Amino acid sequence: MGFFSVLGDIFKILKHTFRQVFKRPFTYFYPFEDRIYPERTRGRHIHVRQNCTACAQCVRSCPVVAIRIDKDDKMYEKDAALYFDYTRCIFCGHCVEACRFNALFHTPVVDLSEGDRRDLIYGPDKITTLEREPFEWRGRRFR
Amino acid sequence: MSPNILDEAIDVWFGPQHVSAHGWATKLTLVGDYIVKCDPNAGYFHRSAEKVLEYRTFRQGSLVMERMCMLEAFLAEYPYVAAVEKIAELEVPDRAKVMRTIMMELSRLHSIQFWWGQFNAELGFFTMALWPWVDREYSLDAFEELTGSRHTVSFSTPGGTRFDFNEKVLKQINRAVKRFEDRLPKFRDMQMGSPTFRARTKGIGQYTAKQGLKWGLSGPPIKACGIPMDLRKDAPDSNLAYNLCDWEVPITENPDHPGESDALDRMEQRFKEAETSVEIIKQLLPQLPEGPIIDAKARAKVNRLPAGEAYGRVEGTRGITSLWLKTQDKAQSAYRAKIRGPCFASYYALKDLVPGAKFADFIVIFGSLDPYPGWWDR
Amino acid sequence: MVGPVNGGVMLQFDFFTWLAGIPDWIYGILQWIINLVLGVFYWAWGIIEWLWAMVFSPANFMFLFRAVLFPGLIFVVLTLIWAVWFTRKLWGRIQDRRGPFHIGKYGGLQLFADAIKLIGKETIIPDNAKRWMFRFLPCLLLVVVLLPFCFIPWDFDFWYISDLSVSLVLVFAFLTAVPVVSLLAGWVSGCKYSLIGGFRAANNQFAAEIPMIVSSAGPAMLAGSLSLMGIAQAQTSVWFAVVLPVNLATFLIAAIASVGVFPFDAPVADSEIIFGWRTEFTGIYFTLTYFAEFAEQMLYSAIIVALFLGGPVGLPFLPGAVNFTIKFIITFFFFVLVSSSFQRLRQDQIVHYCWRYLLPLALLNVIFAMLAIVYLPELAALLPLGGP
Amino acid sequence: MINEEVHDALPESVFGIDLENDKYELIYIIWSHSNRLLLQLRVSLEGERPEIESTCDIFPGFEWHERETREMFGIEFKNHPDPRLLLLPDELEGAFPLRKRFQTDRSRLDETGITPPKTPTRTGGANQ
Repeated sequence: MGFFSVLGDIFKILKHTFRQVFKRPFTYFYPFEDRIYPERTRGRHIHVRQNCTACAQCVRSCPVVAIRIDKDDKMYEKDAALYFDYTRCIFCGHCVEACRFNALFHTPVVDLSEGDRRDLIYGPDKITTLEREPFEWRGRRFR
Repeated sequence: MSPNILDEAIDVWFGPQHVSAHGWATKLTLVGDYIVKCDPNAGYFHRSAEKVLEYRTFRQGSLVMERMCMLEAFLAEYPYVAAVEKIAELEVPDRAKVMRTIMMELSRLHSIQFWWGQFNAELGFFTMALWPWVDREYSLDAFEELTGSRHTVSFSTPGGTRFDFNEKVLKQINRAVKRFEDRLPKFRDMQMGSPTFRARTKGIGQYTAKQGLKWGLSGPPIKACGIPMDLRKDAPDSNLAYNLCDWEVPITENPDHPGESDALDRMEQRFKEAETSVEIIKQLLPQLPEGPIIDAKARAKVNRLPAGEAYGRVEGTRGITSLWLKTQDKAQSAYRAKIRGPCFASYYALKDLVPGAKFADFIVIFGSLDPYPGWWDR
Repeated sequence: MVGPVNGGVMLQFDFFTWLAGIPDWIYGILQWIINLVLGVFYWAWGIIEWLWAMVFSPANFMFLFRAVLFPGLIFVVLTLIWAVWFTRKLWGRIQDRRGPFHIGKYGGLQLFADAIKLIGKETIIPDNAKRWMFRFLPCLLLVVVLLPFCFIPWDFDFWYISDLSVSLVLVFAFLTAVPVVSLLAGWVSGCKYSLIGGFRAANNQFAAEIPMIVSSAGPAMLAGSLSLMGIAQAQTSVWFAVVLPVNLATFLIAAIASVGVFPFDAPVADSEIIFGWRTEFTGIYFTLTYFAEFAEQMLYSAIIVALFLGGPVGLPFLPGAVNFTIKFIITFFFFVLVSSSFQRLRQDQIVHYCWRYLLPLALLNVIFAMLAIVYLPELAALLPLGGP
Repeated sequence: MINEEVHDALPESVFGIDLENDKYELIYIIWSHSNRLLLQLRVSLEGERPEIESTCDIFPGFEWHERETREMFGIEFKNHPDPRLLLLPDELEGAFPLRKRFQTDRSRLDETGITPPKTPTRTGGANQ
């Protein structure tokens, strides 16, 4: 192969990498900065107890049976307590789609990591509210 | 191979935990630096998807299918959806057809970009590995804007699609396409122009089209031999909108070995495939018709299907992806579903393709066939 | 003292004279002990004296300061850590991502954190490895790579450690030992991948050694001396890179090949043979081998600066060592840039390229230099060859 | 005889279907690009371990498909080059998981907290 054409290619490649050194990198500092999540992001669920009519459509439509309903634990006249098991949930959104009384929504909250598997089962108290205990690392609040 | 050669051969396991063997294990018998025998061994990713499909309702089946190959989720879930639509005779509205085609082409583009990075990483070139992955982020943002999840998109359902385009999604798609186009000349220099890349991939893993077909290869590995075998043109699907735009099947004709393809041709072929996908997207975007996104009677019809058999096929990034579905009368889930992945054949082809090559070339040959364990282990 | 002197019958034992003899007997013992203690004390004091002179007498102290502190061990290890940080940051920037960030201002302390973590890690010795060789080789490797740093001419008059008349040959002797040690390390750690990695390291060296030595013969010949300091001094008027540009290129490429960095990455090809001959080293051994690789890269860039870019010769108002370090940083930057912009070559291709392209080029340039000196007298006047 | 006429026949897949009480069906799918032909060959088989001739010598592409069908359904392929297990771990040697009779291990079902599926027809007619 032409020796000088190879030399030309080599220097073209070096030019590319050299110019790349002075460009702004693409990544950001995750725990301190975060990107904006689109509004349709299928993150963790929120269960609005007022609209819920305990019809258990979400339980039936969930492919991995990650929702457990407890009909007799009522807060309003006709609703039920839902237990979301986030170890099984695959965030496919079928439950939100199946719920005709819009009692179930997704939130763009996706960092659900927990220390213990049992904490990942969100009972009625955790599923209906968004705030969680704040998470500090090196003096900065992340959650 | 004279017998006394084999007694000095050593067996090296290119095993499941190997850095660049993502979950497949191959036993290579090496003599010195040459591979004498190669024994691929599948089964490390087996999740028995076909048994699981027998316990899922028809609306949930596409979730299992898209997990076969997360990289091309739109393309992976489509065979199941097509098969169910054929059995239930659902009529897909035009808007859904065009949306599906656009998203499938974008998913093909982003899967090729991922493969670029992976192939370069296997060649040890991390700079060029990460640059395509940066461009891929733009199409992932488009997926998330449209369906809410970056990989497990579950966008098509029998009878249409679950989500609709809005102007934010269109903006993201244009950003991804534009980003790919203005970085393409730079990638061509870095990739095809790089002497070390040419040295590593010229004449490696060479096979004729006839041999390729005998092994069952399809998609880019065959198109690189010069045969325009593409399901989008051969069997145009009624539920997709490939006929609305004019494009022709990209093939790579290598002058110095006409009917054959080696790793370099396959890379060139994928450059062309990415360009064709971008072209299709650009032609289809303005032709997006208004109208409903799902067949009205879809939800009712899909709960219980009449007895029947159907074969849904699509041209995935790695080859022909298809699902054969058989349903019993008034059953809620499939009676038997057979998933056929393109990489099933490419992993099998290693048995005859690799002997004779050097040990360092094994990863190049297999990388150029774009392996994805989800397809052969299901 | 005992005998017929006292007129009586000869006593077997004369008690009184014996009693009288005891004090001077004890005195004799005491004297002996005192002499002994004094002797030991004086001997110890002599050693401390010698040590004190060795360390704190002005000439020796400055030599020790130079050997241990400035261009010596501490400085080299700190530059080593800075080099690793610089490489990771630069790779990050080239690959469109940020390098280490969290620990320290700009990820500066990341290296120290890594080092401490790695030292703390458990060192696993595989069972079919040869135990004591497995333990000994990484340390030998780091020693072999760090020793040549004492011959690097950081500065002309004062800030250099030592200068032998044949330091160039000695440095190359050390550098040839490195792949032998890596081959042994690969062999000894008993795993197939590391064995293949070790042979590839030897193959890399076999391919890159001759072009490197031939292209280093150019500057040695022009300077008329084999010592790095001599070569650096010869470049006061014109840098050898100007006279021998092709030799600079071939030396650089051969250096990259013998270090085993990117385009010639076969010994540490992580996608084929996991981590080459270093696969089995964990914990402290991994730190040693990892630093040895970067130390080798630094060493080669330092040699390039000394041979071709005129060592401490540079901006007059800056002291010699600072000039040297600036050029060293630029060469090291070029090392990292080249190592992150090419795919990996197979080892037979490495041998093929090194022998087919580098060797003739190096020879060509050396011959041109010779002819130039003979026929162009004013060129010879620039060099300290004592031309006509 | 297929591969003589159709020069570019692509062996797409071979798989079996279990029609309960020992009736099986074997389907060969071959795709030919030049004349846009999709061939579906069906063979119905009888008996506990049905036997059939292997087609590996004509279409090497079918070799692994046949291995998988053999381990999943127990359909024997005579003179198959290497009839080992392909996807299944060794302990499932004779279990033939894709047969309708095969029951997944339900002993730890209560741990998962799933309420067992109530309506039997939900699983496509397979008896519980």
